[in-house]
Amino acid sequence: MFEKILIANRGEIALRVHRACKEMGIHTVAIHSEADRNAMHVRLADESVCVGPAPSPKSYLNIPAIITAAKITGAQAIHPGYGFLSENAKFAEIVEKSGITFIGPRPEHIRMMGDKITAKDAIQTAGIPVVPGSDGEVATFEQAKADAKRIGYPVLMKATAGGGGRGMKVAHSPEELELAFMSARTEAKTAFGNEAVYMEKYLQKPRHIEIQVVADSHGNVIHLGERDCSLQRRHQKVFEEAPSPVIDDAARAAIGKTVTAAIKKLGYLGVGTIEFLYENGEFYFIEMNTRLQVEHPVTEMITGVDLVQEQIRIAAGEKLSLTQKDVQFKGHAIECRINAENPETFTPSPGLIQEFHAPGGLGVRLDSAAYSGYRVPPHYDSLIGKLIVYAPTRAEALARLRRALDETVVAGVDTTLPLHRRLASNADVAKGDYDIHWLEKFLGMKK
Amino acid sequence: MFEKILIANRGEIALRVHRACKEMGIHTVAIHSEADRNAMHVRLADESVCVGPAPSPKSYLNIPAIITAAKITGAQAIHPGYGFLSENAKFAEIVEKSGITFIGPRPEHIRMMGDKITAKDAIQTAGIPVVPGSDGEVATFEQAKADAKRIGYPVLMKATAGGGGRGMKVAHSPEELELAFMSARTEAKTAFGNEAVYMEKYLQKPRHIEIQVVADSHGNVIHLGERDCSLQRRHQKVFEEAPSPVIDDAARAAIGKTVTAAIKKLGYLGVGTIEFLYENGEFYFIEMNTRLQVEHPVTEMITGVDLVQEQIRIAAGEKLSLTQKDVQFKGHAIECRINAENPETFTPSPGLIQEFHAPGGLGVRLDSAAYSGYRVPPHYDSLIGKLIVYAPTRAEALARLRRALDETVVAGVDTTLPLHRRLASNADVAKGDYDIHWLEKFLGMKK
Amino acid sequence: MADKPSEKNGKFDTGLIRELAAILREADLGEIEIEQSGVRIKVAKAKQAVTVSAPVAAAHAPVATAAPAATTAAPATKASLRDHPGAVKSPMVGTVYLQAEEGAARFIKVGDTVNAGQTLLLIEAMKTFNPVTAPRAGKVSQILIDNQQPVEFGEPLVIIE
Amino acid sequence: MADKPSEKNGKFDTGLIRELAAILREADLGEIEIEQSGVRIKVAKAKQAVTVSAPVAAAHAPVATAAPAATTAAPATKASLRDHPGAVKSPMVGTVYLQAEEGAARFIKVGDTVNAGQTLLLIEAMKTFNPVTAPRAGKVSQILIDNQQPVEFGEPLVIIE
Repeated sequence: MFEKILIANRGEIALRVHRACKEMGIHTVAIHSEADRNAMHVRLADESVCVGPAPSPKSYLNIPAIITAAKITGAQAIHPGYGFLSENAKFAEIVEKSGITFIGPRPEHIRMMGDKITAKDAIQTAGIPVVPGSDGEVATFEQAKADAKRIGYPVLMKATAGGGGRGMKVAHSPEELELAFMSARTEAKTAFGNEAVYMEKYLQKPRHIEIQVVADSHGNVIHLGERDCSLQRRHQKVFEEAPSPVIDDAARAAIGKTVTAAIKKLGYLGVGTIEFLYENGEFYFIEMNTRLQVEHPVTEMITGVDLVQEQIRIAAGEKLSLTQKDVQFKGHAIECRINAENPETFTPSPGLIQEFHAPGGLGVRLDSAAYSGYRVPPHYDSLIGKLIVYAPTRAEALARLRRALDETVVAGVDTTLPLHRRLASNADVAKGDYDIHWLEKFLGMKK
Repeated sequence: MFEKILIANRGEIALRVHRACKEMGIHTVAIHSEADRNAMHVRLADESVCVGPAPSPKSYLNIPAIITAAKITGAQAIHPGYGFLSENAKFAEIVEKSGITFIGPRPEHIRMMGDKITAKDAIQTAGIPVVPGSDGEVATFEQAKADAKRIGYPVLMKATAGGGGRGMKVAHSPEELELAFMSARTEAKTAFGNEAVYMEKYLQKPRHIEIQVVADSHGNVIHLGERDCSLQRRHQKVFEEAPSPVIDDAARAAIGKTVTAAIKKLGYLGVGTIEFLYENGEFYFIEMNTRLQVEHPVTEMITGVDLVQEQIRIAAGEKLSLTQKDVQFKGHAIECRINAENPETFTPSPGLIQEFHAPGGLGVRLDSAAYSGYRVPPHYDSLIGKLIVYAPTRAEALARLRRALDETVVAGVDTTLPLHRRLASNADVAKGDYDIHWLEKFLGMKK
Repeated sequence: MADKPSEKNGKFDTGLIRELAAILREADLGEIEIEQSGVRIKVAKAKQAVTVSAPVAAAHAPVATAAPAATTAAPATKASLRDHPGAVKSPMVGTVYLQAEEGAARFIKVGDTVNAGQTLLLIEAMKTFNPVTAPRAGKVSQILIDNQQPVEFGEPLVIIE
Repeated sequence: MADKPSEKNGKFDTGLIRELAAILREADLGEIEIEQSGVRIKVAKAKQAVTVSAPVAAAHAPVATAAPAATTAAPATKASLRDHPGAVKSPMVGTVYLQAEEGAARFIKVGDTVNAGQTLLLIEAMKTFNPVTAPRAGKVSQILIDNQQPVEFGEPLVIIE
């Protein structure tokens, strides 16, 4: 096992990795920018190295500085957290070439999944379902009819040169297809000077469901069930839960089996997440994240598996600590992302946290690097904490969430806590009746 | 179910009960003394009533004031927490006579267990093992020999009029018995003017093991396993864990069966704890606590049962939420009592908490009513928080405890955190190799 | 604010700070903070750790802010009257009776002159009626509670001046 | 960092700070804080500063107090020299070389007069040697690092006065 790990990140995830290391008896090296000199991840680490000024490209994205910091402190491995360099294949390569272990997947898999097209090809080949569509351009109405019949209505016509919603037309039935096909082509021609269109299944009210996988270097792969992250704003997850209110044991087992088989086929290493859109009982691949996710704690709560410790063990060449049979799903977990943002306009609100009081008691977990007197720097993302609650049932988890939110105090900066209080008391959320469009509608951003 | 509960307590346990109420959708009424006007339990409660000045007898023990507070706020039930009025049978009676539900056992059981002699008799009759001894006075050496043979060596001769250790003599074998018997009588005569002595089995290095029981008003009784509370200082528990490092599944099932049968026979209601000394595989009854214990969270962590919610449901006449078969013990939990005391002299240290920062992350629970800027009043006990950690194994729980202790900041008052840091790193503690004398020896108080 | 906290050249007006400090002392405040177009001045008293670090200050309190259950009057007013030198405070939790029995005259009204020991009102607790008497002679300037109103311990009932 | 706020502004002389400190003492304040377009001055009593602005202050810090990994010098000294107007700070994480190669003469020694742009030392990072040069002419009053010592970004290396 490693004796010293450098954590190439900041904020709550740097602290999360630090905690896993300390619990495994591993010394930690924090890196930080000048703006983070007083940050909690720096204060708690065994050693720290300032790697550059505040702007990320000169500090948290500064590969030579980070490698050098690892060298001069004698760190044997680097954990990249999420964001920053965590999905940078080149960084992973440089780390390994420097004789240091990269705690994450192999560079080729990071690269493969970093490109939408190669990712989709690889995933489809490995047996994971993707959104069905035409095989490239749909040139004639006859072909459109045939494709639509195969794919199933509703279908979406999209300009191959398109973007931003222009040139997109929906056909809900065969009757609507001709108009959709023609007008999509016309609009595509007008907008992009290219009338070529292709067809995809149109998902109306999908949920965002993702499957957590873990693979070791001995060929063992397990899945840890799903997370439902449908409550999003501008593609940013806001509120996540596990298990999903719409996935039952049979559906979980089925998609889990499909995904673990594919991951095994790919020869993937470490933790990863396969993200899907989910509608009418079907899963459609969106992308794979080759790193720890922000929302990983909800999975930890319902499975009892410490994902970061598992990552570290895998990187050290050990076998998975459990088999698929050992994985038990118990209870329900919800995570709220607490951002230093105005809860209505979502304008970032950096500055001094004058008061910070964490909620406590049974079933409450706070992952946060904030403290009373901490100054949220304006240079980085606005996530200042994750409140995770766990309870035997979903209804109890929501009740616990409400009381924990009522205990939480963050004063001096705006936060999204008021939004989460609204969500935790919302009838649709209570019923689990939401899709990926729900939150934006709720916020009045659409319609 | 109740709509409003008055919490007749303060500090972390008042907050604990408040949390359970809020999670059940029940409104809370806090009572408080003048010294606790800014206390967290008052700030968080839906309503609060000042019931008297700082001294407990005039506020937290002031029965008429508390009953009146419940009346004027329309509370339907009173939760007494632990300490204060929680084991006062008269209070329980007055509450019930006032048409309010007492969330706890029936007054007769509180009274029964409040008297050492009736408690021991009742418990023994119900089939729970007690420390074996002579049937009253041992008048002759012949009788002493017969009793010692029946009880088993080592035995302890004690003056019936005695106390404070005087007139106590140990015999480890038949050869030592005559001298012990004679000198105990002589010493008893000298010290108390009464030579009568009795005999008990002598426990040399017992552990303190207690069994949590829960009984509803429908005749259902379950046990939730044991807690090991052997690390004590002056009979005050300091560090508790569940399960005990020395109790295996078979032993747990056996004592659990004995205890639940006895509790059922007694017709007990609510949560209760049977405390035992444990040595060489045998349990010996000490006393029964007819209330929630300070250390109840370790049981909650390993069973997933919310004991306070269970208490409230039972008081409302509902059935237990689970049967004995549903009870699963999973993982390991440790609790550290954080007292505002000097960690070496144990002198209380009331005053302003200038900084308070809670530990966070996976498997960490803090039950505390303290906050930055809170002034610990000098009028009450010194417990300012309980740090509870949970992990799959005992070794992992200890590692998690160490890292959580390292994150915890309480500045401005002395606390026992440094003692807990020493305990969490101690080799005997790591091995689970301790008895009820260990901590005082460790602290240099004995020998 | 009459005085500009600073001038464009970046030189701070220390006179203002002195003035703020004086106000702080005179008004017995904990801290003064001024912010104006990018300029912020904060003046705080020593030992004001509470002000700075109190996590559950009123403005940012947990949602379920506690208020005295037994009162209908504004808590702020009640809280300030608690320190009034002429305040007669409730010796117990209970329900106030301003008259001896239904239909009887009230013990006191605003403007009455009372003697030390004179009954001002009764407080019922546990079905016992306890007289609250005037601690000294004086004039009743305010009656802060209504008949049959519940009160908590230490709550100001009457002001005698 | 080359442009410190005080240098850019030119008006933040120690006189102001001294005056603030005097006010603090005279008025028995806990702290004075001033902020203006990116410049912030806070004057606080010794104990107060710790209490108010640093929740994990040294005295009460979590056990694993972080210290710069790369230095052996007392962090307090290094931290204070970071603000020295003549400090030449490390532009990167790396290892310091005070001479061009083994056995060669050191680039500078204490007491030397250096010209702007003159090489003071090399920092090796990722097997590249990067010269650190004098930002202006002056006299080398202190050399704060040893040969082949690791340094972090922003760490003061040499004082030129």
